[in-house]
Amino acid sequence: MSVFAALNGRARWLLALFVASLALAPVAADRYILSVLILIFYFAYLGQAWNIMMGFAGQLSLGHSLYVGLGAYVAAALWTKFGVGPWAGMFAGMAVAMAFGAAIGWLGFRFGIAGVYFALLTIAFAEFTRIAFDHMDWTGRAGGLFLPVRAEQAHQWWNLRGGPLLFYYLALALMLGALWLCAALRAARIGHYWLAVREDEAAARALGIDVFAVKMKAVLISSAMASVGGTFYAFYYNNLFPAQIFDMSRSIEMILAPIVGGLGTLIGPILGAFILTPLGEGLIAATEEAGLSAPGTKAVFYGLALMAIVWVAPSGVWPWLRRKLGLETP
Amino acid sequence: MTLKTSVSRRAVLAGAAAGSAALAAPAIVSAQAGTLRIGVLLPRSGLLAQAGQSCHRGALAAPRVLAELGYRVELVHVDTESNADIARTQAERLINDGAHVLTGAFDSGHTLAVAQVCEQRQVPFVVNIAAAPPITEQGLKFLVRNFQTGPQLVTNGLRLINSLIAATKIDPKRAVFLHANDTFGQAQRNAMDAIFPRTNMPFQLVESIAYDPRAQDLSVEVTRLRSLRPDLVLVVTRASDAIKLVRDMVRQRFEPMGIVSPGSPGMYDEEFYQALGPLADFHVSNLPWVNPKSAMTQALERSFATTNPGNRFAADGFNAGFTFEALLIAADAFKRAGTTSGVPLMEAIRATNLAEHVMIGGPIRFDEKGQNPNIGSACVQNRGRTPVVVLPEDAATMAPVLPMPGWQGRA
Amino acid sequence: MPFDFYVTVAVQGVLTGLVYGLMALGLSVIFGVVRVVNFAHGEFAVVAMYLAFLGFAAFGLDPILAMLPIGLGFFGLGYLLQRHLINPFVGRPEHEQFILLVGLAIVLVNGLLMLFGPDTRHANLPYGFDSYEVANVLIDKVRVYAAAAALVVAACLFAFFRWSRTGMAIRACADNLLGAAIVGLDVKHLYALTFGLGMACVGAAGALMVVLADATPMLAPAFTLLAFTIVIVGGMGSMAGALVGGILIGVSEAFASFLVAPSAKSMFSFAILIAILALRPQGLLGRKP
Amino acid sequence: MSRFLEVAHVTKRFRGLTAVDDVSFGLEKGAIYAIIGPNGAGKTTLFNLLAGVYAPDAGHIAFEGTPIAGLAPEKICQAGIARTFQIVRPFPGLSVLENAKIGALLRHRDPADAEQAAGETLRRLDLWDKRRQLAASLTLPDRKRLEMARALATEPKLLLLDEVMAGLRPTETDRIVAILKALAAESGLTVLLIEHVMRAVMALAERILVLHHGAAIAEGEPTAVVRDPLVLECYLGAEALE
Repeated sequence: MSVFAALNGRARWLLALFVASLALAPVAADRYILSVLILIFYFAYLGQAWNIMMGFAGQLSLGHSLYVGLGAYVAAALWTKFGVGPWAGMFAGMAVAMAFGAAIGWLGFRFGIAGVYFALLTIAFAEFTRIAFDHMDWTGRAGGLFLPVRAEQAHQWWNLRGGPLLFYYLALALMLGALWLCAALRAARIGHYWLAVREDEAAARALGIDVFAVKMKAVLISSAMASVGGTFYAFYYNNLFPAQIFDMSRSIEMILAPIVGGLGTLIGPILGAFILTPLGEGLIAATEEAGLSAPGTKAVFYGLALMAIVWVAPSGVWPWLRRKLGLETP
Repeated sequence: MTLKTSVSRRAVLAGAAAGSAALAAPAIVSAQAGTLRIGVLLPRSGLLAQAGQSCHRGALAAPRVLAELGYRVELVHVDTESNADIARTQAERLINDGAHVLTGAFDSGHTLAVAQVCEQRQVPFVVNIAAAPPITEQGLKFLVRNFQTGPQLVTNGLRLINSLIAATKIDPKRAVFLHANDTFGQAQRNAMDAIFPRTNMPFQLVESIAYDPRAQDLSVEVTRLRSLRPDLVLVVTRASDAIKLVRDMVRQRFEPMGIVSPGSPGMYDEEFYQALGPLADFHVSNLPWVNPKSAMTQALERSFATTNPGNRFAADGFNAGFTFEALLIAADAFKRAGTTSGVPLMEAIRATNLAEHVMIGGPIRFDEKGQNPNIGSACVQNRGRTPVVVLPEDAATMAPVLPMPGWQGRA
Repeated sequence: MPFDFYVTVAVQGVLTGLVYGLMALGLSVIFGVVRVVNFAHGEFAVVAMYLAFLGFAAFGLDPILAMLPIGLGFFGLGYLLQRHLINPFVGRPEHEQFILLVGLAIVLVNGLLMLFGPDTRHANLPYGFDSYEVANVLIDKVRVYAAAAALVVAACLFAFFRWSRTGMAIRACADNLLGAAIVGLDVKHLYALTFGLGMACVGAAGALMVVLADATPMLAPAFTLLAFTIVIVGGMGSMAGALVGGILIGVSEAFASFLVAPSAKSMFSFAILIAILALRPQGLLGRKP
Repeated sequence: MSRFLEVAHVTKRFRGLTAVDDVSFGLEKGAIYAIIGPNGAGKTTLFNLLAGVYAPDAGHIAFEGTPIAGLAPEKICQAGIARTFQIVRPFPGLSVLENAKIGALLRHRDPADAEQAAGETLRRLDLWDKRRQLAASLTLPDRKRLEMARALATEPKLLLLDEVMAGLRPTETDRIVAILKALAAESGLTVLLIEHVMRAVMALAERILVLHHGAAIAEGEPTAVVRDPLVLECYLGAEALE
């Protein structure tokens, strides 16, 4: 685990405790908590993928649902149409997502589109693709693509057919794998170059950094990671609809966690997911208990909480917490 | 809510780390003896809120009617926020909190998300509304659907168009099929493409047009429709699109013989009547409907009036009726099974045979796939800003009128 | 296909596009000066729609007239919002503004849902179903009124920025913030004024939208996206650009749905957006950044 | 005749204004060379032409015998020419060490090696003690030194310095002069600087080029150039000779 060499002793202990308790959680936690944890891991994973582009390389993507949707649809279609297993499907989905990422990156970075303009470019691609899938006969058009659930496949874990424990550990592995990958990338040459580009492109170029190539690497890695999340989603839910999976609201949902947790940090996406998903679930229970049954009440509180968080800790909760816990490297 | 479950929620709030999760051991709380606890999952906020709240009003009216019939149920209402993730986690939570049966979930995607949870936890799931055929094609053992599939809706809808033509003696030559390009609309389109050529209808289907359900404006769509000069316009809309369509037809002075929905929401919803006033009249929806002549429907209508004083039962009939029936099926099975335990309760649900119920059609029964094949469809025409059953004759309270009167002298 | 159908479609596209353009104008003004991207833009438009609906339901006030009080009220709201909520986020990274405004958007949409329910609300105007007939071409009365009103509002705003002292001061801020501060302009006040003006545009556009569309909370995200598309196509910060962008999007969607497939019409808008970003990222009438 | 850096008849125009007008000069390896001139004389434009920010409208630039005119900035840096910016642009959100490390990664692909090399550069520029600070928190003199450190970390053969002494106190200027002299002596680094601070120019430069309205009006050894009547008239004025 050389990539975590930078952590001080206390941080290493906390990380080990965190991983161990999550690994053992299914022993104690009930099914509801497991299902919430699966969602947390999923959003932490996607947040990590998005964080590479925005947190590291400084490229604001508001269309990441595109890559998730492509990873989901490609793997699901290969499985339902040709019986190709999800592991192979995952790589196919990755390839397609990376091709789209490359197209967006090439257009955006070649023509120097940045900031909000780049964000709009990513939205335009995601929406364009959503409507295209709404019209694609091969994947059931807007009517949706349904993955067959057969009893005889119920325990084919290698085909991602199985119960909640399978998906729990899969999601946990995704989240921890993404953490490891991002830590490794961050420590590598490319990680430093991403930060340089994020901070100041002209200065980065003056230091011999090929900004275009560096940004392309970010979008390629990020889109590939997001597409893997999509494959997971497809086999977890077993049905896909363009209007849901490619929707802009999904893109927004997945970037809240890394921003709230701490943009550009390794722990931020995880912490953000551990704050926001339980916040949503907790607010459902809390408004119910308080007798506030009017639909929308929960969401109003959720929105207010988002505003409060960014008001109090604009650069994210993790940088603040890290200081409080004394995990700052001296 | 019991103490135990509130602990489990706080545990989630606290971050759901394993240590605290230990406190939240499965909290299956037995309900009061002799009461069936049913979790009702509906999209009451988000994109599907209009339909979800309409269904919810039916669920609110249900307990009194069920109590009168001697059933003892306790309902737990949960909003899925039109989000499959929330539908799934909340299904888990409801079961943790002691729900014996789940109903819902209006949307096909949400329904399948909940169905997986129910299948794994062996808790019966009675679908109120969801039309995607795969729901009952997956071999799910803990799911039944008391709703028509897309192909059934279209088959019945087209058959009723034939009856409608015979009853009103109109002679349409050309028809255009216009549908929202969303999950439901696409399912209807698939069914239409497959079924229409085999039905030998007396008119020609000139074109099928899909429109964008997110579009703010449908005036050009109506212009295109007008250019095709259809006698009949067959529409599959969502609640608010139907208003835009009719409004633009009026503005563009386009008057077909009739506007008929072969099974979709839109033209019987309260907002349609509110927005269009007299122009809302004479449109026809062919779809499952509450049987106005059934005693149970009348009881439900009375209860609905007290629980939802601000709403008309007539406009909510479809959504409220099916939501009520899902609860009825669960309550009845519980009465017969005498237990809240999932496996025997599910057996009882599959053995359902209810002759008395609220929707038009034969007795509620389920085939081996868990699908009720006996749901009838009615021809419902808007008259005096109220949906009125005009066909089949045994359920009709008025006779159908087509071609519809011109827009002009209405307002 | 008879020729008059094409004319009808084109006119519908232009008229609808003008109202969209007015909505986008608000976004453009705010971004052009304050450099804050208002991600809650569509939500504010929908709030204005509900206000116009209430005005009509309670007092029979025509939404086209209600545009004035609502625009004024939104100006005040915008001023206060900028001063007290958004100002601390000016100059901060975009993602922080984004979270703040996304949170606000969630609160607004769901607040409307709680207050008004999910059913669509309409102002049933006495002339709501009328249309003009000119040489076989049918044009809705409401669309003509709304488009004309949108043009008037845009013209007023244009005149304000062109000729009033305050308007010129705001433009000075946009061109050179440091310079403006040095010559003693109260930048905070001017920013708040600008935000208020942008919001007034949204308020007016929302009120006009009521005569064209039905109010429901769920419209908001689509409005936000539409406004963004138009602003980028027309040119961020360019007032004429917003109107031109609106018309371009309106007309292209109209012809796409008439000639190609109605369900795919917004694909053409996004295709235009992508093409503009690649070929002319500053937008049709925008200045090079 | 292939010199280390050869600039021949370079011209650059902006919208009719000729910022650099037919300028030629050459550099020998290991030399310290200065470009001076009043504000608006085209010094920074000439610099940006060398650094690849602009391509010249006419003329040639060759570095070690290879033409480099019109190459992208990163290619020029990779070829061995590093630069600083007149208005310093360190990476504000990163630490001093990370700033230098990013420069060092150009020649040391392994991050550990790069960190070591960056550390050495920082020591050389008296920034080692501040290596953990965020660049944004540095004082202006420190930021100017960081700018140099980052450029030096790319291990250039030619270093372009754009007014690094401006705004510094005389003692700080002297310190930088000493560092540059040591570097040139030890590693054979070639330096081209734009500078207003004549004290530094006179102490460092072996040759001086004087620009005025984009054109070269004098070139030669410092002592000769500052006595050139044209230079005196155009730029230096009386006070520079004190």
